[in-house]
Amino acid sequence: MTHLALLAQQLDQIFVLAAHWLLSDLPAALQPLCSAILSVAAIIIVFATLFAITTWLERKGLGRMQNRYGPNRVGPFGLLQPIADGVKSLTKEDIVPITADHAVHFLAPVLLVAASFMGFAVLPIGRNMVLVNLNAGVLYFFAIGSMMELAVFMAGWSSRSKYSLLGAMRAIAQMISYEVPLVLASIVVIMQAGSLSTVSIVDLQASYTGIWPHWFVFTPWGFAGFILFMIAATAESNRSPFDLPEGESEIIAGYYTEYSGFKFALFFLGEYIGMFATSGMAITLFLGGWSAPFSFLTWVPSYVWFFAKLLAIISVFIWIRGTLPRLRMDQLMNLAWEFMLPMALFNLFTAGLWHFLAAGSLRWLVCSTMVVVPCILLSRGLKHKKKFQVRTYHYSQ
Amino acid sequence: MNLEAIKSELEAAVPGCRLELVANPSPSGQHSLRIDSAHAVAVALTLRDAPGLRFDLCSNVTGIDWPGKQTTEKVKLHKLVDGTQQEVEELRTTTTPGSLEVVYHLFSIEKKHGPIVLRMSTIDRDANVHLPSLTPVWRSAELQEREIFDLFGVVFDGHPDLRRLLMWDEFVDHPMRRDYVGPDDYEYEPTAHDEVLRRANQHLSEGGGR
Amino acid sequence: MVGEGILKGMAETARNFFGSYFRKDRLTTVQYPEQRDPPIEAARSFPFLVYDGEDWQQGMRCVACQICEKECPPKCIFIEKSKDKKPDANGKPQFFPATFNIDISVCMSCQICVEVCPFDAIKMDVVTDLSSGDRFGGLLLDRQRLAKSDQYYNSIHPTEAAAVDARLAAERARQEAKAKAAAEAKSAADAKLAAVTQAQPEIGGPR
Amino acid sequence: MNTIADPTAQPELEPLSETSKEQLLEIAMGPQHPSTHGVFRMNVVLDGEHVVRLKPVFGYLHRNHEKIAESETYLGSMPYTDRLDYMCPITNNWAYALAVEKLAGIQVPERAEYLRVIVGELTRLQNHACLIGFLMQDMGASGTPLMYAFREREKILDLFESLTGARMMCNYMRFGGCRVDLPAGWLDQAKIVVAGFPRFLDEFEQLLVGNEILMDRTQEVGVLSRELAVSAGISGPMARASGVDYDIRKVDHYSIYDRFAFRVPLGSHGDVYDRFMVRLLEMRESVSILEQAMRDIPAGPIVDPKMKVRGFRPKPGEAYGRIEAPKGELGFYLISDGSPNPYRYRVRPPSLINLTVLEDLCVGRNVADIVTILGSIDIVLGEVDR
Repeated sequence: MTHLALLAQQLDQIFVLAAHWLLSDLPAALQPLCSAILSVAAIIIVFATLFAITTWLERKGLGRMQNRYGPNRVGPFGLLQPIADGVKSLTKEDIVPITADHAVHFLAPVLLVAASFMGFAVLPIGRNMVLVNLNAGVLYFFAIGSMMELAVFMAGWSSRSKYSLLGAMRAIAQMISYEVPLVLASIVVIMQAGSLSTVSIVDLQASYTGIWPHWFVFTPWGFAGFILFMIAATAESNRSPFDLPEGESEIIAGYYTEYSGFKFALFFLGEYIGMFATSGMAITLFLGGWSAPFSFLTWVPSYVWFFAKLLAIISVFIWIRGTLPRLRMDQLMNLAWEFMLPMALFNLFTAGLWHFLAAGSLRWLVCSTMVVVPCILLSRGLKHKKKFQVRTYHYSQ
Repeated sequence: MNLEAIKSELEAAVPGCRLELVANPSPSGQHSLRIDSAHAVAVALTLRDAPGLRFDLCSNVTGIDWPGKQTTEKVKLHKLVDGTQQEVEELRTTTTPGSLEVVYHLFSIEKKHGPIVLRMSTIDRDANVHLPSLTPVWRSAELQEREIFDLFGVVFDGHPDLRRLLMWDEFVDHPMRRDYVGPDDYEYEPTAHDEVLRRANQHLSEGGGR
Repeated sequence: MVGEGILKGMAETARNFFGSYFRKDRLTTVQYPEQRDPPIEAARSFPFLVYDGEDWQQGMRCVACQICEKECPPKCIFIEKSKDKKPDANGKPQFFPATFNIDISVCMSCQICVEVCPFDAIKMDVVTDLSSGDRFGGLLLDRQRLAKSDQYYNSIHPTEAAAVDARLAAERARQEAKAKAAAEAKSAADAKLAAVTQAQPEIGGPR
Repeated sequence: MNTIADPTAQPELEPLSETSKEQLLEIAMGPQHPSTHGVFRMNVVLDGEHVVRLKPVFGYLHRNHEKIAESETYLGSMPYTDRLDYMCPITNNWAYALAVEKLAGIQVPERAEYLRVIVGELTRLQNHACLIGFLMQDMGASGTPLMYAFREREKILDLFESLTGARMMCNYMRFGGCRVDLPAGWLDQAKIVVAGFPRFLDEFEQLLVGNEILMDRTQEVGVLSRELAVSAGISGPMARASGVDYDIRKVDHYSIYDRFAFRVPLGSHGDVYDRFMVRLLEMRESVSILEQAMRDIPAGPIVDPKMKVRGFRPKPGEAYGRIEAPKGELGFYLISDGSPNPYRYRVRPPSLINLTVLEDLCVGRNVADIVTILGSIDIVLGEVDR
């Protein structure tokens, strides 16, 4: 038994051990730097591969939802499609509008990709697998996240195209509005954990009562926080139904209308990486990071759980994209300010109450009520204001 | 509805209007009513608003080009030829000016009857091509009258936005007129023969094309 | 409750997602080059000229009457009538098309040429993969490329071709009967004439 | 003159002042734009995202269809009508055939009338299904409803192909009847397709009707009042969504529509949601017409035996024939001078005339609403520009 446990532990730590082994002969002064470079390279490679897999998964999944095959010509099951897409975008002509601000036009996609990758620095991908354990990790993550807005606006402004500008304006308005509920929704976790460090937040969740884990999502405030966080994360990463900044049926492609070739691909990469980063943050904050969902499954390596959770969230994103039409700008704003924000504030209060009430079914009852009642009231308010309903129709005599 | 009855009702409602029944010999039996342009709007309003008529749907507006006819006839004239009165045969051509005609097909949504066909003609095809617009009466004529202005060259007075509809603004002619000659910048056609081939060759020899 | 309709919609897409793995009617795509739908008899792409027998020049049914050229709405047919005549399937001397071109980049597959042809000489093909890099040469089909055998016609439109063949056979039989009757009448008349001339030898000779 | 009703007049827009002009953004939506349904262009003046002005620009697909028809025989124009509204070629054929039949007084045999109704209603089904799909696509639904609609449309197009030989350019009607009779087994196939259609509609309703985002995007958007709809000659489902009770199948009793029991759904708000729902409900009625027609279809000739393919010369005269096409009132106005070619051939294009009110519907709305409103009008540029 102990032998198996040791094997499991070694499997769990295989990448950490491998890195140690690789760097052990280097002079001690160089070790931290090389370790960082190695980790960064690993993150870039892993998540760029995940991007490729996700594009394939998305096209396949959407295809199946729409009763078609999806890509199936390049490689078995179309698995090499991302490579074909990459080659295509590399060989395409890179067109820059004459009137565009060339330097900014070039920098925007680079900045977007760089910013989206930087978020991974504080995400614990597995046990002991985090690039830097900042004690202000969550804060760092959101600070980096707002750099993406800058990149998007740079793209829209420097293109000197009306559609790009419209897209950039939409993106700015949307991202700033949704950053507020995003941060507020995650504060409940910080309140509970008493730490901004992502590592300690995960550690706190990686214990079990019976077989059940202590994930924050399994509390009333955590569940509400998770849903709010996911909605805001969808909007932050410009995913359907919040894909207004690039709403192709309205404003062509929004802020990257004037991009082509590899820069266009970089935007795609940046968006997907950003989506992974926010999803990874949601996993870290609410879904117990790399911890196993049941105590008897702890022998499975921790990074497997992280990526399994990530893929599950991505699948939900794809599912939503395949189903829902896009919101309009004013509706998007209404949702942010009239539903998300008050809900997140209520949730803060609920989390505080949870902390001070004694554990037991009474605490559950009170806090659940405090989540459900405002939710119903606020959504009733949203609905009532619009007066939308399923109508009945009459026929001519 | 009887067209005669409508005619008399209109004549009573709009004093001074000149209406004329135009018979249609085809089996469709859709006879029409020619109205004069001076009273057109008043007649149209009556048709739309009179409680017994209520033609509230102007379904279709059509432009028609009736080019002028040249008739040549031999006439015998008495003329002084070489100092003597002689009878001389001479060819004389008479030209009727032709006209542009606009046809409105009206239906009634309220009474579910129709169609009634209104016709209006211009005086000729060149200088006097003005007709009153019926767009203030029926909005549906808006784009259709623009189209007729574009393709036939009828100028509708009182139209809110009389611009070309289908051709581009710089275009000069009116392509639906029957004497319109298309530009000969044809794309090369391998099956070109007869007239098309002759014109294509002429075009190419004149250094046309792109 | 807000979100009910959204959840219903998501259930529907999920049902389609899983259904596409198990139900044929949810995944109707035909993987084109490998799989093909069964040929549809009524399908039409572009016209071709039917010939009887083995030799396309000999058996060409077209007599260059130029009706299809006149009736073709986009005017994509170009025919030049021959100067001489050749015998047709019934042995009757007929003109034939010296040139018969169809520009299939202009043709709109309306089938009007087929309907107006009194000789059942032009029919619609079903071949669609006619793409060519050469706009003028590759898409301008001449007499030889247009000529396809009656067997081919029978293979692509069996029902229609059977009706046409029956009609043509009836026509041929009628012609033959007529010819036979004419020949008989002629021989009878000849015999009669001969009898008359024999009976009245003294008159003899045409005046 | 003073009786001109206010709600139907052109909207009185405030003139743009010099200062406001500087803050306005003028963009050209189209002719190359993902959701203008073809090469349609709208010159939009925006204040932020609010539409201040919208001028449609037509003619990018203009080919002077009417002029071409004047140099063709009557029959020669039939395949050209396929290309007007290329989503529903058969109803175009039908309207044209109906106009010529009125012009020349041709009778249509009973079986041919049934065939016409069957293919016409199938056309309506596939047009409405696709329109709803396109509308959702314009709203950003990643094509899922569109793909479901196309899945069903394929089945109907397969039926068209096995009947007429072509999927879209059917060229099926002839003056006095139809071109070909049903091939063996076609009716059974069609019955299967029609019987499966309500299930697809149920799915569609499940997916869309109660969706909050869809309701939010479409309700009270692009409201067309009944008065304006009547005055602007709006026809088809768009007019009925505004409460105009006018279905030419019921009004003109053309063909054999008075033999079938069917209802005409009417909207009461005149917004995008009503236009969407009216089409959805119309599909159910079409299914019921199809079931009745396929049950009752008699045997007999399919074309007036007196009609010949060649040498058709109607006597001088004129006729206006119209049908309830899926997009609205499709009419053909023909003038004959006794020659084999029509002297004048006019198409009354429902798509174009329904666009008359585009600016009225869009001004004051958002950019996002423009595409929804345009999508709900249901245009096909082949017909708008002709």
